Amino acid sequence: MVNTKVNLCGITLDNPVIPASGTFGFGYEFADLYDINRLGTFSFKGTTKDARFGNPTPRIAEVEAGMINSVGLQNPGVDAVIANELPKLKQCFNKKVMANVSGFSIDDYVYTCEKLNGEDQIGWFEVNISCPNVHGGGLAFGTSAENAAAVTKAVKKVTDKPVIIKLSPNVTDIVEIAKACEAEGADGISLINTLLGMKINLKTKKPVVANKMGGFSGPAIKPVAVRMVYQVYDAVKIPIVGMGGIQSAEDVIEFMLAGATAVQVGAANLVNPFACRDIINMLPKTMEKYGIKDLNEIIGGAH
Amino acid sequence: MVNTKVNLCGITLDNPVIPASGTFGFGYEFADLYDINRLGTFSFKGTTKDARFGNPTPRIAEVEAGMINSVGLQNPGVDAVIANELPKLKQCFNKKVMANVSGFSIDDYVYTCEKLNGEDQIGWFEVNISCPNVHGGGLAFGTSAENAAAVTKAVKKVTDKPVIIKLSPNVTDIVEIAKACEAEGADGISLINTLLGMKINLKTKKPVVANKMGGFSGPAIKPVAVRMVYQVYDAVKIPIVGMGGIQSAEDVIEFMLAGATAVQVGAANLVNPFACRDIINMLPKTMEKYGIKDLNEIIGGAH
Amino acid sequence: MVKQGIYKILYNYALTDTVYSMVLEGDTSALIAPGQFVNIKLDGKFLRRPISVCDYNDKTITLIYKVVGEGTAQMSKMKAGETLDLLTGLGNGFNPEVPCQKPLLIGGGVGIPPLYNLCKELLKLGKEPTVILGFNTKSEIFYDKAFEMLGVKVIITTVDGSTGVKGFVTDAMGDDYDYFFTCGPMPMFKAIEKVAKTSGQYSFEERMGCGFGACMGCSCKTKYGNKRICKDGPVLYREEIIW
Amino acid sequence: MVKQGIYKILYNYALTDTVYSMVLEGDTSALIAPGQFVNIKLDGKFLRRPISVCDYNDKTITLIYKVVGEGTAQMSKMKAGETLDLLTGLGNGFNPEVPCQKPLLIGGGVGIPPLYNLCKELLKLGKEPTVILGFNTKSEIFYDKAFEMLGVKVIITTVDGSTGVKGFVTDAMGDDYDYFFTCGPMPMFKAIEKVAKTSGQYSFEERMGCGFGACMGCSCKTKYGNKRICKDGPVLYREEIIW
Repeated sequence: MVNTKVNLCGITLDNPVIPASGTFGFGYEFADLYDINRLGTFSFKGTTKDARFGNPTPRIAEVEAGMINSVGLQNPGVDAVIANELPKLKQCFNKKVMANVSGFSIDDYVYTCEKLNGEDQIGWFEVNISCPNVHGGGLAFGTSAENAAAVTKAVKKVTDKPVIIKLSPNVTDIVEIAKACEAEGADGISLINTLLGMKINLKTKKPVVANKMGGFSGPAIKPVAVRMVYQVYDAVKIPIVGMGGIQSAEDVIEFMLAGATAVQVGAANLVNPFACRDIINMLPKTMEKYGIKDLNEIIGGAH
Repeated sequence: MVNTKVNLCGITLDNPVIPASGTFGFGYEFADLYDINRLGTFSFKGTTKDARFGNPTPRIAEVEAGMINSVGLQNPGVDAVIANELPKLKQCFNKKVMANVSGFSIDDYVYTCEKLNGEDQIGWFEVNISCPNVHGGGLAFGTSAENAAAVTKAVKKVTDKPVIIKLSPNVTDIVEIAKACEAEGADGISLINTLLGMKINLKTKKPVVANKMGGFSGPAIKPVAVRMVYQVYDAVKIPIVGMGGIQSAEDVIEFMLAGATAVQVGAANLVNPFACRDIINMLPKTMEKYGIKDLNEIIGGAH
Repeated sequence: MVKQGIYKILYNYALTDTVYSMVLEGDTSALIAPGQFVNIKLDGKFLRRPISVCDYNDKTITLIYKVVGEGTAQMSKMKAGETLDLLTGLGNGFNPEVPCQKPLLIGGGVGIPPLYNLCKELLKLGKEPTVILGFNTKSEIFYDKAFEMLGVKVIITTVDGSTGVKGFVTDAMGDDYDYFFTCGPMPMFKAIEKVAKTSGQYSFEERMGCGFGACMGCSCKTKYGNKRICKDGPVLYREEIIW
Repeated sequence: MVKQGIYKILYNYALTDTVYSMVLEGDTSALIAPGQFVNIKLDGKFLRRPISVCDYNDKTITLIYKVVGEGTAQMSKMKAGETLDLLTGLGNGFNPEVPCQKPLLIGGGVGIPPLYNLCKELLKLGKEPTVILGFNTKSEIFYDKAFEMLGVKVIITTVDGSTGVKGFVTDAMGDDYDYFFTCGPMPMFKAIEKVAKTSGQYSFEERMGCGFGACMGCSCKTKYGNKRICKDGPVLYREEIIW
């Protein structure tokens, strides 16, 4: 018997596999497909102060070994999340959920986190300071250590739940930003968010997605993600949630060797709604194949 | 009849296809395989002041839709390039070649460019300020606008040949760096160099390449490259040499629509030594398919 | 409910220069309405390809698809006996149980296939559908005979007049109908919207990420809130659509 | 000179649990020496897989490969009639025309195959080779019969003694030889280097990028400057190697 349990900021996960925000809605729609309590947890759809429709369509482009999306944080707003989404989730999920929040000002983040802080279902905040799709400030937080630190500090003041800061990979120095968040009390770092990418349609001769650029994810970006997890692990003491192109139990192990305590699965969910279940099913056998008895032993093992 | 001729910094290329530095040696070894005069030109192996063996092996890892290399600028040094390599090239190549140069200090760049400046075979300098493999300063030039500008300024002083600065994509703001180079007189911008990536071997539980991280290239990185070419095209007036995952005539057109005047083919050469010849052969037919009579008409067409 | 499964190709053949018919064998239990679609994983492609279901029974699914890019070109080269990984039961299909007796089924090009199973369902409900199939030209015509064999009236329109009514589907609509169902390109929808005199259902296309409601890639605004083409659609009622 | 071509699989079958033999039909004109290799493009893999040539004639190439990862596993599932994209004529192979009469050919595991064609070449030159084949255990043994059919003396060593000489290849070398050629794992090379009494040629392995000298991925230092395992090697003379 292998051990797949890991501890993420004081909460035990049965396994380190977490569907990434924006690929699993608010969870309950997936409960028809399989028992979502098998997941470590999941990160719910990025939630903002006000409801947002997001960007114009087309929002999706396929690229080699990945995809580009420019959804633009479509969500019903924090009040509707509390009133409608969390109660529906409660019907089918008895674990703590990760609350992914986004904002366009520090006040936005504070407002949304304060509102959600009272919800018992929420185990962690995952503060997205990196979504590349939204114009007007959303980009800036994730690309400077000062702004990343300022968001961390403000959010930490309004919640006692663990705060995980989700970093953008579109930066010169990911380590500096991770350290700045840690210094302001971040309880964890999750990375990487999507790379900023573009695809041009040769027939129309224009970018495929209406918003021109979008977030690039999928197996194509895994080497960048593994590298950044590895770099950040060397620099901070708080746990890392690794992600970027994970689609197999092998990938989970690779990210944990790089330094991740838990991992998120994003784009793979969109190709196969059973992806996380399948990865969790394969995990014990894959651990045995590589001589791993306890996942906790391999965190950062490649260093 | 379609027109594939483009003008790169005052020199006409028969077509915009250029094997990228580090994937075509000094050219003459490929002359056995096909007539390399069919190329637009090629960028020769990154040359430094002194001879370098480069990094320890293994230097190569395969990843999804791409590869990681940490060759570490192996080259015979500028004196041997002039004494041995360029004369061999002259036997089989009657066009101007692009001289790719690297350095670890501004004096290094100046030394190497000054030495090469007298060589008639050289049409352009391509100044690599971004190779992520070399410790000790090589990284820094490409990741700050100030340092990029300083290299540009210094090199421009010692040559009248066009100077193209090759940028690193591992930065927060590629546009700022491109503009800084243009302001100091750069005649062109080439991008993108490799992304910094890592792969971990699950059996050994350590990074695959001896140097841990390496330069990640191949079709996987194309969306990042297209995006950066698009962004830089909006910001500078000098021509752009686009690259990153190009492996077909369609890819050439996509980069030119994004804003490239010419393109480089890198990793694809390592999978197929005939890749550039094949792309050049397919270009006219592909242009016809998309209703393109003259490549010059589509440069920046996606904007 | 979404199901994933492996399906064996029984037939895969060309109906026209670019339109193919593929019959797949496997679990069809997730299909519950006409106008639903399947999402197909192809080797070497990251995202699945959504293809509307033309017809299905308890053992097979018939897909009719047009070669429009690399993915569908790859499909067209597959042989009987090869297998495909499908998600089935996707989308909120046509609702044939609306009050009507003489519905019009209006299909344009590759929008035609999902109307076939719909037509069968309407006939089962005792309704008397008329089918209008719009094409550019004679050589593109497909599935007209299949509809005729169901015993319904089939009107063909071609833009160049090479067969049937010259012009667009709207030139053949007349006014002897009490409801309509349509699937086809957006310009056709806009033309129908201008002249249609009854309620109806439109089946939309949008570039999708997942096809099952997770990614919000294909959202649209309706009079009753945001909807996902892939999950809340692809069929929307005329009354809710914002044009 | 490097050539690219499409090759048809004539045979592909297991020799042991993990070692396979594949015979390919196509242009073999680029092969000019034993110990060269081919580089194989596989669907879904970015880099090619270098595999040493076991034997070739004017119509076919025989490759013997071990399943060590996804790529070789994929190869092992291919069937006769399928095709592969190969680069051929890669590498600077063994030089059999060195002065010697009684050379030793020392192969360890999947290092054995390139010695087969070398053995044939040496016989053609009138030399009297002895072949030492090293394995871990009996079940891993392959190609011993093939060598025997060439009429040469074959000595098998197994680490566990289940067949032949118990121990390593060096336990069977003796001193009745005037040259050696070897291919196998690095620990075997180091053991040979310690005991070998003559000149010889070593065929090296390194993780390669291109396989034809372009990328400098497999460089090594030698007493006579930097060499590329893929192009200047894979065979190096004992005298130039820096251990």
